[in-house]
Amino acid sequence: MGGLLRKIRGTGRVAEAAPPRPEADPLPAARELGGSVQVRCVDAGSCNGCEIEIGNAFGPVYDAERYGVRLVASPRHADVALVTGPVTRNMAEPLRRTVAAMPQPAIVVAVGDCALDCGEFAGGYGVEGSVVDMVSVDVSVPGCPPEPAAIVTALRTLTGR
Amino acid sequence: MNAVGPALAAVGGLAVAGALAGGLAPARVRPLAAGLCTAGLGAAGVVAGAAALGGARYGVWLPGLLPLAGVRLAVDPLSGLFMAVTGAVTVAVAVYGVGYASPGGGMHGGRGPGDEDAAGSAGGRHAGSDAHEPRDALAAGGGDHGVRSRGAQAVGPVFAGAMVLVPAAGSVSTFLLLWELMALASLLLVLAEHRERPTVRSAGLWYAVMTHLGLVLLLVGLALFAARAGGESFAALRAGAGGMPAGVRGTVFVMTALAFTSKAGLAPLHAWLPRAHPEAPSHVSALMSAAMVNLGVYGLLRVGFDLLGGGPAWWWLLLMGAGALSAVYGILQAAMASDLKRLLAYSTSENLGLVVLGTGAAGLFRAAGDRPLAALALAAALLHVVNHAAFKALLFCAAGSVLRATGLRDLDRLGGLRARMPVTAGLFALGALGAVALPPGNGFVSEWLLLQALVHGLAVPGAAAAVVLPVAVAVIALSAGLAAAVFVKALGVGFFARPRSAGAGRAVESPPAMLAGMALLAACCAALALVPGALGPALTRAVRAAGVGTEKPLADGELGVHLAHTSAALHPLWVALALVAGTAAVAGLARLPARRRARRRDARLWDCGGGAPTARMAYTATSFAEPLQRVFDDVLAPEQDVDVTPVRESAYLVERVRFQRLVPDRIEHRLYRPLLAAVSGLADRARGLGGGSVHLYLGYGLFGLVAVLAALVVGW
Amino acid sequence: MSATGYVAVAAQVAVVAGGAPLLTGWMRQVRARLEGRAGAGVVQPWRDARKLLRKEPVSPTGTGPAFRLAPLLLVAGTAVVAALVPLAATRTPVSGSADLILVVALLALGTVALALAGLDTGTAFGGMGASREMTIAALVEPTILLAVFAVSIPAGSTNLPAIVAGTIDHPARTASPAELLAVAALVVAVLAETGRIPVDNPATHLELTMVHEAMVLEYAGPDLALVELGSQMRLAVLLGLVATLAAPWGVATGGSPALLALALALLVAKVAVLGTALAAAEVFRAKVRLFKVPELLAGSFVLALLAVVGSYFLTGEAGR
Amino acid sequence: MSHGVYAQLLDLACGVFLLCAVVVLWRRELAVVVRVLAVQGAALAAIAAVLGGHERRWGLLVVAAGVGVLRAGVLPYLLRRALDVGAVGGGPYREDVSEGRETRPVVNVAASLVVAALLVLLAYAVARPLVALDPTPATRALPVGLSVVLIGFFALVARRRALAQVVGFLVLDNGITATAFLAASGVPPIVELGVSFDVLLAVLVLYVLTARMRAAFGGTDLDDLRELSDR
Repeated sequence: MGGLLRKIRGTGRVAEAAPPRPEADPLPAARELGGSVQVRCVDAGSCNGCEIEIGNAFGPVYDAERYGVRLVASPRHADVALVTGPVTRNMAEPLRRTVAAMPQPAIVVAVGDCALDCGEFAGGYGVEGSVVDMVSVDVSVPGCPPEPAAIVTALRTLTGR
Repeated sequence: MNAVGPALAAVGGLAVAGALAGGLAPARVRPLAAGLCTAGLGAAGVVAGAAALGGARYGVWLPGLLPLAGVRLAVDPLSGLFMAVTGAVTVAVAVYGVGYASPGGGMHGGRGPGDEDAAGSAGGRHAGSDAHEPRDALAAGGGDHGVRSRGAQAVGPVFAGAMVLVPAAGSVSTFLLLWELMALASLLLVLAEHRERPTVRSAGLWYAVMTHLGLVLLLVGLALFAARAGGESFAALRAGAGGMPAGVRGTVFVMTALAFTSKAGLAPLHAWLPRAHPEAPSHVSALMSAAMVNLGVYGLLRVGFDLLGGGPAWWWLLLMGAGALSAVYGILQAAMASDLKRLLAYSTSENLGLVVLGTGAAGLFRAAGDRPLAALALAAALLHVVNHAAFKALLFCAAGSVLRATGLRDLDRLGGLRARMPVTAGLFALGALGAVALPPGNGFVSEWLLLQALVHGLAVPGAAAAVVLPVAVAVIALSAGLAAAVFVKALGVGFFARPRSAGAGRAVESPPAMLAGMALLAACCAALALVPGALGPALTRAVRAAGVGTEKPLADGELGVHLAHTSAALHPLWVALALVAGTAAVAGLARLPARRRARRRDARLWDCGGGAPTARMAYTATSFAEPLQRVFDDVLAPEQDVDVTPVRESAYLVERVRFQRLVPDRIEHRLYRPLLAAVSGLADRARGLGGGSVHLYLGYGLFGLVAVLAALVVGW
Repeated sequence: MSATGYVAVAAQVAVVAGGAPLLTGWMRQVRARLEGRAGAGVVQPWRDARKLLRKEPVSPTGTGPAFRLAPLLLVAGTAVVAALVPLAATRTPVSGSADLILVVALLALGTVALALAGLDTGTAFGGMGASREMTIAALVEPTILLAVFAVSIPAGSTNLPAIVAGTIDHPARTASPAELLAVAALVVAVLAETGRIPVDNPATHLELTMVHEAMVLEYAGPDLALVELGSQMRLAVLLGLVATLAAPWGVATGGSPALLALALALLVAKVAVLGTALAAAEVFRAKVRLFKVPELLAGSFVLALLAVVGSYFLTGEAGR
Repeated sequence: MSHGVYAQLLDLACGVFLLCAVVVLWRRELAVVVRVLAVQGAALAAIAAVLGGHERRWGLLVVAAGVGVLRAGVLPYLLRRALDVGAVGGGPYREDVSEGRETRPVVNVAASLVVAALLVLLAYAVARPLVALDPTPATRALPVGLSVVLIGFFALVARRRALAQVVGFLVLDNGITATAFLAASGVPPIVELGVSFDVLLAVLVLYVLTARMRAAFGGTDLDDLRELSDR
């Protein structure tokens, strides 16, 4: 315990200074949220590269939580579905159900090139299509994988902080 | 003017009339006629009890009614309390019984899971195997067995009458006579459905043996008492008790206490209870669990406090030990049970354990010389008797409604009844609220009072009190905590969610007579929960009659409960009102921030995206209880059996895994099994003595007679 | 007493209801700082609640009144507790009913309601959460009541204002071993009741380790806001109770409004200190396995029993 | 020292003393248990010091200092070393975790805590007549000493690791010493000295035994000793 305490004192704050607030207009649906966004992640068939970056975005360095974003365990608690990967056949229906399970207003954010246009996996035998084909996407974050900063910026357009 | 005498006469008369009506009336009106008589009898019991509680004393000797000693009745407020409780339960249950025994409903009444061993109800069977359910209505049209039979209908009023009259007995012979009448009548009622289910017979056998062993103990104990006191009327016993040597008094107390605690269903003498209560027709279970077991407590109070005039601390420590054991063990077994009626039966064992714990505490305080505190503890115990009678009768009746509507007692297959039987579900919830000892339920008031008595008991000198009281508080708390888990299970798994079997899916609401009976009980529960203070003066008189203390345990004129000697007070009415007001206020405030009135949307259950969850995925009672079973592994000692069948080609590929788990009643295993084995071993050996020759048997008789005479001659 | 008493009760409820989300926000902030993060700010739980209250309410198919009523009952029960407990003033119109056993039972009522709601959904997670929650609640009960027993011994009553007033009159009581042990036992019980580490992890996303979260997975929108507010209020009330029992100084025993204001300020400070300590401790501890929880609770049970027994054979309390 | 403060201090010391015994049963990590034992030794020394200070018996203060050095310093240090040797000597391929922890005690932890609670109640009931003879703050705390004796004994029964057993033995001995202090305001220094040497000797013997066991069986589970039996 003493060791951990020393470590805490030695490390101090690792969160980087917050970049300026993104200029983009917040979505009409996001205006309702008032600085609080709960996020449910859906991996619709990704290679897990985007998941690692999402993990980093919520880690101490980028600290998405300081803008009022929080990961939750159930789509019922969520305002935002963070969808990654090309949508595989087995995940198509679950993805639609997840979005349907969220209380209105609900927002879908597609993360990564695969989510936007199936990327590397386009035309694969197990791929049903991109996220855009399955559900209506409100915000998209391109990149393969996108940088954590880009994910954080996208989420900040939703929280408005 | 004394209303007790005429009311008691009415009880007797209506019992006889009810028996005649049940035995002779045509099948169509039989349940109605017998039920009306029983209800009237119960009402008369309430009148007699209330009059006695109001302070009327009544005594009569009818020498002509029975040969030898005659019938002697003596009624004081203590008997009044028990008569009133029994009478009130009888009224409600009789009304319920009219509906229960009437034909109709989706299925025939009283049919249970016939092909299942009730003792193994915690096993690994699961919902979804509807083929197991007994579909053929054995007794559907006929009226000649089951609850509608001539016999059952005739015995019912006798049972009720005997129960109401037991507390009125004023002499040993009258008491024993009524006690035995009650035992026999209840035995016949337990056996009412023996043709439908084979398990009934085994339950009946257990009940018969244990109740008669109890009777023998009682007979010997009271006979010893009467012989030493020089008279068999209670007045003579009371007068003679003071001069008896401590050893005799102790013997009398222990023997009668064994019999009475067995009747009250206390561990370790509870074995009959979880068998007989589930197997009896539901309204009989309600009567047994809410009224008959109370008479065990009445016996303890009458003999221990009133007739023997109290005793040394070890008597009461013994009682407290039995009560504590029974409270924890009973509720633990209830937590494991998945048979709804078995669960309720074990819960009876727990609640009576708490009552006896309070009784023991009262005795302990009295022995230490603290009369006001003893009075408080006894008042708490008596209040718990009343509360338990109300909610347990309601719960058993509701369980009977479920059984009648679905043919099921197994919680693992029930579910979804909230939508199909809304009134029954609501009433069960009300009863469960009483049983979990949480405000604003009625059970909370008496457990609070009991805790208050124990907490204030610290002032009592003596190591025993200092050691026992903290343990007693912990025991009550643990049993209350487990009771919450038990009734969340019963209500949440049995009535909420979705039906887990076709039987539960076809349930329909019960007929009005049954609902009316339950509504009566629910009204009693609500009244006891909200204005318990109204019982204050009655409790004071009953406590005084028991000879425990002349002080008032509760302050008069209060709606809530206000201890007379300390600052503690409870106002359940205000708490309930505050909760209701708070709920309404929160509901209103929560709507304010919404900018527009969003309509509540119905959505499919969140299934993790994987297709609608079926009822088989829902938690069952067995799985609900699993964590508790793991925590109390050492106490419960579950038997587990995993059977893996590999495919023929390779031992590494599994074709089938069979998992079975049974939580047996451990006391039964450890105590009764060896005992029964020893008895049957002895019987085997004794078989050599019986050669089949009548002369040999007569010879034994002669030999015995001669031996006794010889012993007399020697002067022993 | 009259007017100030009513004001005191209203103020207690308002402070608990308004401050509970802030307490949670503060604890998350402390945690974030210790983990090197910046944190979302103290008022974030209020932002969450405002947003949730504006969202669309959802009723999953197959759920009934129990599911709808449970969040209301949870919040209402906790509010009643907040009114009863002498957090700021001992002489209030409800102080006659402010019984410690009643307080414990009212909090348990909320747990039971939520467990029933979890079972009402009929999903596997709801049942699992309910089963675990009730298991823990059943085991917490003996500890909490025995601790209640111990703290009630010096005052000779379970009436909370009497206990608090007695301790204010005899400050030496708080340093007696019995009182210290009782408070320690109570703290463990509070951790279990409010589902904090090491008993449960309030921030978990993993269904298999959930206890409380699993029960409420189906709630959305305003219902969820109430469930969260209810559990935040429970934490605040219980921490306030511990603070009031362990360090009752500042609780107004008289009727002056100035004293009442001071008492409320002190209450906020005490609870904030306790919250900081709790949040800091959570950084250092891991959640224990579900079946190790009984060990923890057995330990706290022994502490409570020692507190009761210790008050017999230790004379420490100079007031008696 | 005023009477009130004396009683309060004595009670605090006794409370800590008893609490330590319970914590020894509660925690599984042997390192923590050894640290708790040191705290208990300090509490024992504090009891002696408070008694000595109150009754102005300076000999008792000397004994307190000796007890403090031995039980809060030397013995825990020895145990700590034994523990470290076990951890280091085992190397990376051995089950170090099980050596440093009481992984599966004979009686599980929850049950042993409940047993401890009952033992405390028993001690209280037994000591009552003694307390009644002369109810001073010191004698009133007599059940504390007695309960620690019983709990130490129980730890001996319930624990598997040799080191945990040594700790149980020391807790037992601490309890005996505390009882002596509380009942008779301490024994003559010479007796206390002798007892302390005995204890030291016993610990050293067990220390050697532990090392031998580790060499022979690769662990300190006392049940392994059964293998030495002929049958």
